[in-house]
Amino acid sequence: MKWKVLEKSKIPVLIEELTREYEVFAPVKKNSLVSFERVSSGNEIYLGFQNTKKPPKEVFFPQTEILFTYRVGKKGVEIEEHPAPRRKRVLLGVRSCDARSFVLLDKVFSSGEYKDLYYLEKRKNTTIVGLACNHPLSTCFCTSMGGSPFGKEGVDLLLQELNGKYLLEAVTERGMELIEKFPWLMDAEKGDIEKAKRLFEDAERAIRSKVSVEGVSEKLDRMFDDPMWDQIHQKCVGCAVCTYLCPTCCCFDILDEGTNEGKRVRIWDTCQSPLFTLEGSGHNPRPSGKERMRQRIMHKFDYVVKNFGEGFCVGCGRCIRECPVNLDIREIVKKISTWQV
Amino acid sequence: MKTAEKEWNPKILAFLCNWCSYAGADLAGISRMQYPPNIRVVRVPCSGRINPYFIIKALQRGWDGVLVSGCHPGDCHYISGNLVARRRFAVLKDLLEYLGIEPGRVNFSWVSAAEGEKFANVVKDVVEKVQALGPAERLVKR
Amino acid sequence: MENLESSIRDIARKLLSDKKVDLIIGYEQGTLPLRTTPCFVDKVEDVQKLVWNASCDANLSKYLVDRKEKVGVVAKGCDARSIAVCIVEKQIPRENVVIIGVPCLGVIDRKKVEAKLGGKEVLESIVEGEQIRVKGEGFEFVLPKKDFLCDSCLTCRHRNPPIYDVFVGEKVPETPEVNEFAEVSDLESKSVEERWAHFKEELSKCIRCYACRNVCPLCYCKMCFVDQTMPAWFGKTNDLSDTMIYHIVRAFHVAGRCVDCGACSRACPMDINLRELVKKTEKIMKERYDYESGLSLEEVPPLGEFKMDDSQEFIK
Amino acid sequence: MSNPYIPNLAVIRKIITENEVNDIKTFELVFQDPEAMKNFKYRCGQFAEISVFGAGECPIGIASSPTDEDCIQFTVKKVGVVTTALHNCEEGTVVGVRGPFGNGFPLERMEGRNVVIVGGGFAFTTLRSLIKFILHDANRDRFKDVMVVYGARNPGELIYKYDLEAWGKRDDISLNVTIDSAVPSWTGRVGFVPAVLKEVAPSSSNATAVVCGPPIMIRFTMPVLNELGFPHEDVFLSLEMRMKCGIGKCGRCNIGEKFVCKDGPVFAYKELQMMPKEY
Repeated sequence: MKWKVLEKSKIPVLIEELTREYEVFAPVKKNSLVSFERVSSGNEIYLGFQNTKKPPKEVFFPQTEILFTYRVGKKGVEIEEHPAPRRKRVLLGVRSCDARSFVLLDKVFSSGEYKDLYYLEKRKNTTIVGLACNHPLSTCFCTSMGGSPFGKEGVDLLLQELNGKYLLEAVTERGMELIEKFPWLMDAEKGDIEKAKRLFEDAERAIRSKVSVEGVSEKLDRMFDDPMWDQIHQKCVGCAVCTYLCPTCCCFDILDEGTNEGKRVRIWDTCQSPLFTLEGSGHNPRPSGKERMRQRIMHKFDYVVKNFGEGFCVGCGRCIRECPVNLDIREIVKKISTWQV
Repeated sequence: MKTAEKEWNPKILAFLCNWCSYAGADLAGISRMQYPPNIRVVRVPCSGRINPYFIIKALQRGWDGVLVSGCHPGDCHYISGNLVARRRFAVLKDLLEYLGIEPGRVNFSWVSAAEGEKFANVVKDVVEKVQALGPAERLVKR
Repeated sequence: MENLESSIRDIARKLLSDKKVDLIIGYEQGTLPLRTTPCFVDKVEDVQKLVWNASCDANLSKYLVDRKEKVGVVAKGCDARSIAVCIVEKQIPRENVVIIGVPCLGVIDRKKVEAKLGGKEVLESIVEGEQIRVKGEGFEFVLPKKDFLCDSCLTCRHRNPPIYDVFVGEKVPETPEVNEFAEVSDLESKSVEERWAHFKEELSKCIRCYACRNVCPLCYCKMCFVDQTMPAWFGKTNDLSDTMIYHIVRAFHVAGRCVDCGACSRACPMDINLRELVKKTEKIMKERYDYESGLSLEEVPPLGEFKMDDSQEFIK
Repeated sequence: MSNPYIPNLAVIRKIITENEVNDIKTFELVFQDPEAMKNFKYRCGQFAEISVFGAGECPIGIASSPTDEDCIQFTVKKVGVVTTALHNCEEGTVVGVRGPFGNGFPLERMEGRNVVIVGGGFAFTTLRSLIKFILHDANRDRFKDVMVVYGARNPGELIYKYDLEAWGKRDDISLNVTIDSAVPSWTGRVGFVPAVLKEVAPSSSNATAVVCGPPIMIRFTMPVLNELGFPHEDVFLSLEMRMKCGIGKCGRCNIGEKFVCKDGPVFAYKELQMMPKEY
């Protein structure tokens, strides 16, 4: 039976048993911030959040990741690979928009001839436990981006909060496997499943923010030199908030730390920084904020559609809430979709 | 900076201005004055040449203490090098201490070319302070 | 507030139609409650977009550096002071900017409102005099505005812009007696270990997005010290030592220049109280050199000059 | 599955200084592991990521031809952190090589046709690889007439002088070397590359053109090729963008939806015209 019920009070017990076999990552509250951390006991986790500031992408694609270490000696160079840990992991409390972002990130890291083992290894070893959204935020527009507050894409086991308890729905066999590890979980009654369905419909109706991406990719192809770009970038200060907090942004830089004995690390990078495309000769194909803002929008809503078949915005609203100058991506997409030649 | 296994010995980076403090250190040496061998000297044209990055980078690289020494106000070969530096050092010292770097990690002094003995005492005093503080941890990058 | 808004619009309309400026930079309604967003008006008919309320928190002087055209900018007390600092530092030609000075009684700190509501989302907010009415899913509260102002505004002693070309409305009473450095003194009273633990914990949240640097009007370097590669002074990863050094050196670079507009703390997505660091540099300047930045166009930045009797108690 | 970020270790066997100012050097690398050397199958026009451990990595075009099996050559101009570190290396230093990356020149399309090669400045490296490959005994007869127009600011800046000399003596290649402005010691051609190209006017029938050089040279060369009647799908350019991973993941070298490191760096001029002007 793929539907189970879990009392809220039993969450710590579940986590305890999970940590015996898995490395468990879950949302943890530290003063005003909720972020995904490794937890060892049940009472550390906090599920009363709308969504975390930093997306869970950092569990698979950390801000700083060691690729390998090197030692330069008289007799030559020794390289020691730094592979992703092989241990099985559970990532719990992921909202549906973020779970869907993993499916999109998989496309980037596994497409083409070269596979990014660091990311893919962690993804392969991790079971995703989603947390459905009963109360989406006003800045959420996942329904316009092909997602939904109870979306199952990228989720192995979905938790849906009913008052006082959680309904567990196994979406994939991996989710089923996880449930079977806890025989004490009771099967869900019909009433619970019905209630969850109604909550789902309420949540979807609660999302009033609608953005149409219909025809946006095609229009963007013809809008590269449109004067509109001169206007919309003006208030942007070019920081990395929108890209670092975006669940589907995965651009990175590679650099060495340490001279004779050190490590090659990969760190998050942003297309909003002038250094992103600054060439050794001093030439920069994207010299000002206009080109960089255009790149972010073209990439999210056009280039990825051509390369991977769908847009990379999951409608989580983080870039809207956290932009220091309240630059709203919904406004930009609206301008594009209503653009006439 | 691997600290010695046996008894830890502080390593101190000393920025000495070429015209006064460096000459003072020379005088201390010529006059056979004894002072602890823990400092490593970086000779700079003037205390005004010392960029706060040098001091912060030294702390990051694991130096246990930093000594910055220049000419007394009014003696500067470049007239106002030390005077401009004095304000810079004041802000830097207050900021570092405010951030939580132990006072005594970063030390400043004026030593003229004739004050060999003062130089020796300043070094002794700095080494004692740093010895008391123990090996550097804060801001050190592993 | 309403008449301030309408007079800002009138002034903007006049400046644009008289061709005194090519562009007006002001605030327009944001897309979220308690938010406004910078707006660039170059046509007279768009002047209606300009608003003025207690959420006009952005420091618009950031947009003046490297601008070729003549610009009119709406400026609160702190904004006008940071424009003055940029003018003194030759980054903004004085004749290129028309400062529309607006007296300010403090801007709302949305993070304080969010903290008070414990995660419940504000869907709508209206400022009525000294009250903020916030509405959301199943709640409606009225909050006293004075308890939710930005920290910078609580210690502000220059509510009226000291430098301006056009002044909007009447001057508001100043509060010179406010203890400007209360928070800093409180931190100073703690032990070195406590302070280190405090800053280490705060700054470990930093994700190096540089929003604090990019919204600061005084951070206009062409190549910031963290971006330099030859030599690479400090690391670019979010290693704790490199991150803390980035923040100390940035505070050092705004020493004697920062006007405490609070833009850095407001911009930080990780809710780090960056103001604690830069406010300390302001205290140092006050105590050691009796200097307050951005009050006149003739001042010389303190780190750019010296006096024979400068304090040197720390130099042995 | 191999980890694409781990470089092969290689020893710098030989360093050749290419210009008097000594900021362009050719490095001859030999892989430490002969097996890896054999597997490093590359085509002319491809590039590799060179690692100087402690300094970082940077993309450099492969200057040697696939026909010289015993080593791989890279010509590097001293510009940034990694190239400066590379220039400070002596022979015997161990560096890293990752690759080969990129698509390289479309040799299949060029087979049985005339080849016009236009190069400028130190961007001549991958073109040299192409020329050496074409002139190699096993390949020369697969291509018809070969014309090269190569220019540099002054004689000192001309690289691969030893190759230019050897090719000058051959009769199955029309080599036109020029410098931008006259210098007393120089007896050869004087004039910008586009002007010289117009002068030597290679016929465009059954011909493919390959162009690589600074943006200013490309902007003035394209009209000349147009005038000579070269169809846009027969003109190929090798582009230069900032790159980091070399495998289409780090997201920085895109022009439109195409990544220069993966879908390039060689693009047909026809293809380039449909891409946004952002390079």
